[in-house]
Amino acid sequence: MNEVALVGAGVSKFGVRKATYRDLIWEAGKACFDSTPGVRPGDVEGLVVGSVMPERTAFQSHIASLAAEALGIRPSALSARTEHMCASGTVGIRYAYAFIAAGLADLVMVLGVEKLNQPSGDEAILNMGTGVDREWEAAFGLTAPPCFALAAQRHMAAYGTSEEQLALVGVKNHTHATKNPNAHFTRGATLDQVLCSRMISTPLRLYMCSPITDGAAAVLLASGERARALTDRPVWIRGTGQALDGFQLTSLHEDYAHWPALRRAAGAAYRMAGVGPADVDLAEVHDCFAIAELIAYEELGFCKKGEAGPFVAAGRSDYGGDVVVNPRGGLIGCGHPLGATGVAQAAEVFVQLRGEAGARQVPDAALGLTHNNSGMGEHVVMLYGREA
Amino acid sequence: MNEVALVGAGVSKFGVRKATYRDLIWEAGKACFDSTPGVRPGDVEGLVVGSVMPERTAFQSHIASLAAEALGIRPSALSARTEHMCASGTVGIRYAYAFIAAGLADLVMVLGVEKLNQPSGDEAILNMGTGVDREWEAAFGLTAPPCFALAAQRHMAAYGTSEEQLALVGVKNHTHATKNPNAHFTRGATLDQVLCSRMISTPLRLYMCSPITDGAAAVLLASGERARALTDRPVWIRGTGQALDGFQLTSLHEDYAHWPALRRAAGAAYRMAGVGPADVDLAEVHDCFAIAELIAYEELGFCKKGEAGPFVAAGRSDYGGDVVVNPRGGLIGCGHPLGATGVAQAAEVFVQLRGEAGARQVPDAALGLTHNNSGMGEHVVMLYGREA
Amino acid sequence: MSYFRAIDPFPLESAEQTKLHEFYRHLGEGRLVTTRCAGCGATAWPPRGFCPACVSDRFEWVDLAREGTVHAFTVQETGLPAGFEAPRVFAIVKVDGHRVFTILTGADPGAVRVGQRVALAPLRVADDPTGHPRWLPAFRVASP
Amino acid sequence: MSYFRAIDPFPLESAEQTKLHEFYRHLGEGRLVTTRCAGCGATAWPPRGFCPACVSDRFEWVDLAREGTVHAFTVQETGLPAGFEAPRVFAIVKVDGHRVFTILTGADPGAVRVGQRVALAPLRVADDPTGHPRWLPAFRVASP
Ligand SMILES: [Zn+2]
Ligand SMILES: [Zn+2]
Repeated sequence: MNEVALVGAGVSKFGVRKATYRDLIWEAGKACFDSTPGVRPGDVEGLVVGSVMPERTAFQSHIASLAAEALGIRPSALSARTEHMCASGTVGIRYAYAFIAAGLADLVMVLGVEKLNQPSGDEAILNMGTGVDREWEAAFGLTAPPCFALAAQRHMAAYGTSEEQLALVGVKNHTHATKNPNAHFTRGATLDQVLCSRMISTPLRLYMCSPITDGAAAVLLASGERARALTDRPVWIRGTGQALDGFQLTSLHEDYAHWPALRRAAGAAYRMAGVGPADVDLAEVHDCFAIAELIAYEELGFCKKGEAGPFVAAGRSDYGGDVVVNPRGGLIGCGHPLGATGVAQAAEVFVQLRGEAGARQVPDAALGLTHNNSGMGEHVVMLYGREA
Repeated sequence: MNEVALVGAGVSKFGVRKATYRDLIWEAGKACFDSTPGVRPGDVEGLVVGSVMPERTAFQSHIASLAAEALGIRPSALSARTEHMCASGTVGIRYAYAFIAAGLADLVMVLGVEKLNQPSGDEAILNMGTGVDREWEAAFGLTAPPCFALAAQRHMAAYGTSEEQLALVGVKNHTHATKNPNAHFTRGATLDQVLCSRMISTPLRLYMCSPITDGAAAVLLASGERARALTDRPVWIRGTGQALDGFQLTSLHEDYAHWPALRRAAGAAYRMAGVGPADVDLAEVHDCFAIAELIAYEELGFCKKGEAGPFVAAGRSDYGGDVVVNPRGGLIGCGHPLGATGVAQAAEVFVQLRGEAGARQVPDAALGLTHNNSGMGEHVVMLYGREA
Repeated sequence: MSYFRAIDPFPLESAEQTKLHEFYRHLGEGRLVTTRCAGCGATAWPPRGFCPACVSDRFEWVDLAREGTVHAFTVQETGLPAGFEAPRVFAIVKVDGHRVFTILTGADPGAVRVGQRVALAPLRVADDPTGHPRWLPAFRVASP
Repeated sequence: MSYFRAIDPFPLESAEQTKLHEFYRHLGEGRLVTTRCAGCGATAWPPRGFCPACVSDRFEWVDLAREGTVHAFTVQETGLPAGFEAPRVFAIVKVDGHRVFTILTGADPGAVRVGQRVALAPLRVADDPTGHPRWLPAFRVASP
């Protein structure tokens, strides 16, 4: 299997954007090419685009070809759009990764893009119901918040996790986002603000939830040889794992605070990389809701089962702690443009492992992890290292 | 790079179906497992689903996870949905192929599914406009037929291709479909019927066009070692190529009867397999419209540029000719449930190369090709062989 | 030119539209049924037309109890999709050993408790575009 | 509960919605403009906010001719999406060396020929949901 590395990365401004899908693709694509002066659009052999619902919000499918045209890429090896709800971007990275690892391509761009705030705000929420089972779940009006609320209820009941501990995830990530000019929110949040924000689904309050965000992100993946020719600081893909327990809520572990699929996905990635949770310097975890970040600490092995509340309260997931979680602000602070999220996480790991993260730099970051869920029973983990 | 083979395949009945996405997934999934008694859902390590517009027709995204749940597959290595308009299924096969070739998985199902005839017939046509550029093309009411009509106009003007030669593609494929009980149309068509069918977009008439079809198909891909353990007749992936010239009509070759991207995609696949067009016994080409099959003969190298009309008229693309094109009936006879099409083509090659195609068996078929376009400038080619 | 189409959030439930239509017909009559595999006898929830255990697609319909207990719940107060009213009690209800996802209707959201008994209360929603009536398997707090 | 939403087949053209809004404003005034890259001077069709040649995202608007010639065409007689009337003449028109995809309005479909001269005839379509007027770059057969 060939080595594979990130050699470039760029993100658009995230937020409620006055922009089309194409505008966002241009913005992230340009940022990515600007990070890699040795690569022009004509050099790129393949393009994979992670995107969930252009069919609904822009009445547009076939978004990979649209993006190739917009960026002037003429794929000669690989062209695809990937969708796996909130994990779509990382699933796209894995497509490009496998192609390069198998020796089928040498230089592939992966771009994630979503324009959710369109055509109208309340249609945007309705559209989010496409992520759960239409017939048995979405028909009742289910979207993501009540799903994760079930996990939060259970985590509080079983382990004594407090509303304040949930809120501290929101505080941390909103605070991190103040150092990220591309974040959706850049004003930070205090504990009081989070605890007094309006209730979405008990016990999850507004500032414990990721917003509905537009944005795009892009990374360039290269084979080992090409990567070394393009940069003296490639960021290597060291491991990956994906696992599913099930799709419907009623197929998952009976205890909604247990996410065995995440444990399996992380285990596969750690084994492949030959590392363990203690080796991780920074982790971009999928804090679609504060409870997801807490359970991720546990299933990723950063702390024991049930101890995530005290872990965040002690600052162990912040600068100066065991592992810096979500330095760019996470989904809560940066926003969550579905297809773009996994790619933006990879872009963050890229700048962190190269020491280019500026005010939010994690000191001496050598190993970075990204995690996405697309439901409590569906997880994907990537490990990136400064060394091959 | 590891060897990769098909070890199982199955298709649903194609047509205007009284069925949900899930019903179609069950039908194709069962047919595929029935073809591979050594594999049960619990053995499958990954699932890739090709599907274009469940977001529009069933208000459902996240269709890969829905399919995994429906079939009782718990992915431990790989889960993804792929979309590339009419090429979505084959793009899914390439995802699974790369994963296995890189050594990241050993047994992966690829399923394609589309329920287009929903919620209403005229919305189905409107939805097809999502395949072209919304802003610069679909806004005018453009869907696929006028695009391919431009190619047909040009082919007729440049090479003297006749309306009758176009019609003979329809006759051949409708006739082939009479031997395929899963085809959308099974009554055949005469030359008169095709030439007298109603005009869709000059010069393409109804029977020269693929219909709007519901259906699903599934194949199982395995690594070489696993494949040999599961069957004594694996069908090997020998080569693959994908290439794009552009997305918008105005970015393609000025002569719409020239499809250089198909020539490049085919060239890559032939080189990888170490074969040439003369070695191909059967070809499942993307006859979304009759003109596409004619131009495919030329760009795939079955005949010289401009000679496709006489080629079909002489029976050289039928049983007893140079190469049997579209033995299952093609998109024109079988129908074109977008995401399912590429997978159904692979399923046909699977039964043909194993000698299990019954009344439509291509004698002594050893090398099979599949081709999809998702626009005149976007092509993907696969080569499958009886021998590794 | 501008025109409108329904964005229909409900399933298509008729025999013209789904293999599982009998489920909905029974639900409209006040019965909660599900599938039992004709191959291996496994009972599933939700109903299914394919059995992963024995790869059979033959099944028969069997009745489930019309009562169950709350296994987990949450009350959504804001951010519901257009057309769905808050507060809304989403719940997982245990019925004959199966977990059933549902909403609890007619409940005081502040009084719902894990372990509480609830009863099937089929919810009639908008007819489908062909005029076919549609039902969802909702529950309500059981009378004491 | 059942309700309706627009399925809007037209682009969002206002400054609130797209970086290319000036194109549409000019079109409404009868001008066909496109982008010229501020980095390398390349003129594109359709307009673009990013130049693949020099990776610049700065551009200025330049006028194109209001006449062109038919490079290719077809007449769609049936199977048009709901809301679009048949017969419909889809065409590629050459304007200042660029190929422009469009429809020909007011033409006798049987009389259209490759090489024929056509003139810009901006087509007003439905306003967007905020009431902003919208235009598409259609052409008509030029007067002799
Ligand atoms: Zn069974
Ligand atoms: Zn330039």
